[in-house]
Amino acid sequence: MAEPMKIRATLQGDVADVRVLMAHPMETGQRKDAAGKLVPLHFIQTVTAQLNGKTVFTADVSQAVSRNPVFAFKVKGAKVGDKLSITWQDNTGDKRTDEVVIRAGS
Amino acid sequence: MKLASAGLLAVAAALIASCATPQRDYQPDALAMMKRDFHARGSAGMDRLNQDSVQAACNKYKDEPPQGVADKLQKEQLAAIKWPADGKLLGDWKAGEKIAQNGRGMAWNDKGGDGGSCYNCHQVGPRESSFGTVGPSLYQFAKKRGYGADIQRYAYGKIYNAKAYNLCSQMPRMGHVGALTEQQMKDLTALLMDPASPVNQ
Amino acid sequence: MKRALVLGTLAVACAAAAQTPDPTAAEFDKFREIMEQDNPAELFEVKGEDLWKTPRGPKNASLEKCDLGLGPGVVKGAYAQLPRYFADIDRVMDAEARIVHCMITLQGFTQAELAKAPFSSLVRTPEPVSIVTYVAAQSRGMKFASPQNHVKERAAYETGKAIFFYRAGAFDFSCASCHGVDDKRIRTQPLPNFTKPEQAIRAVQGWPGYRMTGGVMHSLQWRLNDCYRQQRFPEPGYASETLSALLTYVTVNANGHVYRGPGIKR
Amino acid sequence: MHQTRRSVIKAGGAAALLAAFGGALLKPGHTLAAWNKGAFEAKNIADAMKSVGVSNAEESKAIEIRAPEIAENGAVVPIDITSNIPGTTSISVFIEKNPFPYTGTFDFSQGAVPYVHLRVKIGESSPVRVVATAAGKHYTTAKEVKVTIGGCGG
Repeated sequence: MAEPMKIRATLQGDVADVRVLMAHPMETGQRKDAAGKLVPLHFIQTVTAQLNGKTVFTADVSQAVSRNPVFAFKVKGAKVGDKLSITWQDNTGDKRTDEVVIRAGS
Repeated sequence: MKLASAGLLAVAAALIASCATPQRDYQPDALAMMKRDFHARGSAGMDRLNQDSVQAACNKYKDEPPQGVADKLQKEQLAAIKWPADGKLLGDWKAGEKIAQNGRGMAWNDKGGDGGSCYNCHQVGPRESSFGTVGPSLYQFAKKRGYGADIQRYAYGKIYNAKAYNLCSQMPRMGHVGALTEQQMKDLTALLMDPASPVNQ
Repeated sequence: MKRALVLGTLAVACAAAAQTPDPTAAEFDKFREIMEQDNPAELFEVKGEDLWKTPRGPKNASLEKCDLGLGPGVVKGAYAQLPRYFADIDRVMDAEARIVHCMITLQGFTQAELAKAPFSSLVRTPEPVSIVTYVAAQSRGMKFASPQNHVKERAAYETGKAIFFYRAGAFDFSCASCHGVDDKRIRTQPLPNFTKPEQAIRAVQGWPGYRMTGGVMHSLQWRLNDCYRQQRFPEPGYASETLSALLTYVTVNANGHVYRGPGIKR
Repeated sequence: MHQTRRSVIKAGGAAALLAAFGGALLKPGHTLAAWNKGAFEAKNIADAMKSVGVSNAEESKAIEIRAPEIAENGAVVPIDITSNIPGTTSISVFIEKNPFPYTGTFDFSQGAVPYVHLRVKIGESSPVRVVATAAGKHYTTAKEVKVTIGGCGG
């Protein structure tokens, strides 16, 4: 089962700085396991971020994204308390959504 | 009174002396603990925790053995080197470069000897920039020292058993422990000694 | 082959770099810092916290009564004060050894099952690794203060030191062969001198660490195990007293330096 | 990062919640069908760009790529991309020497700034080419990343 993401969303001025860590193997399909068998392709293909229900950022990516992916992006006009949800979906159809509230930056 | 205070002073002096003297040797404790806690794995048996005469001397004297001890043991190590029966010390430097690059051998998952691990610690050929600095640079080894038979013999011998030349050298004894074959050591010697080797350009 | 080509093109730049302060290392450090800001180690920290708090094992207990040295259940600051002496088992333990001890005594796991495959692979992160990552994170920003009060703590330091300098094995190596002198490197990897306080911190800083190679989380238990593999020694027991003694030696040498929390490693 | 811990731990609940109306939430953005298989499977950058619909991209200094000159480990190469071209709506990344150069496209809307940070695998030293799209026009720049330890061996 997909494990939780770790999302940090802090407001700097009126820009929300969003940084996401995802637990995913991002298998390239070229790696062999201990028994010498190829490990099948298994990678996140799409990422969607919504601020208060409106899509602000999307990513379509390949297996070249590193294992346990990290993404960061910025949204202007966000406010403390706004809801940010992030969803990823991989090539096997597995998906995961996590939601946080935007916090005041330090 | 005088006597008593003198006695006290003596006791105090003895106490101070005992504080100042080096603490007891913990090496036996260390070895006993390791022998209890380690286990054999793959090619690495528990016998590898035992010290041979060279290791024992270097451990005992913290890598600085007295001249007499060093001379005696170095002589023994030198005498144990098996020189190639055909008298030829130079193999193929190209094969030598591959052996120098290869850092495998003698660890748990390794079957036996394999590589020489040379680049881990030494600069060797000029084209490899990823080299260690634990040992001296070997670049232009023969160009600087000469291509003569004595230098060839030193190079082969040093690879075979570094401890025959410097008892507590950090360099492994590649031939002595069977990490490299005679042919591999000849190839490495060629890498260092062949005028055509990139090492000597 | 590819690697050789790449290295070929780099040779000129790096040959120059070898003499002067190393710009490659500086470049690595700069981006290492960037990567530390968002370190996948945090995913394991979260997992470890969950494992710490959830009742598990044959005894269906959580680890919240585990005494890491500052009293049962106190996690904050505990990692920076380990290894230390524990009267209940009459020995000095490092963080992971203590966690394993708690998993055995509180939760009913066995040493044998925990020691069977104790290191992370691409398909599995052993539970103690995540837990030690969580525990370590709770000492972020604190100074290392591994105590030397108890007689056994002092003995562990001295024994650890003797283990550190003990030369044996197929290649005549000791820990000190690589980590006992200044300014050396293996290939391009700098080798800190752990016998000196200002460099000893590098033995423990960044561990537990998220390793870019393979993308797995590793603890100091793994690091020391891999040192002994490369040292061509037999294998040290997982969570053994030998490793606690070694960790006592290097951590005490690093005492007073600030721990930055779980890190990211090459 | 610490203040979000609670939200992460509770995420199990959030996931269950989303399972209920997750489909609806996903809809406004991407669906699996939108993922450009042809482009992602292209084996050279020219084919990949064609499949993405990029042509006549104009070289631009207004795109900033921050990436290491020499990557410590090709398995994890951090890249920061900022487009200073007004009206940028998407950024695409191509790693020329990778077996499949097209690495991804990032779309920005509703106030999102044309900036993205990602970490990628780079198999051997390669230019990292970035294409920014603004008002239907394409702009591009590239930065060379040297790799001594490849990132595709696992």
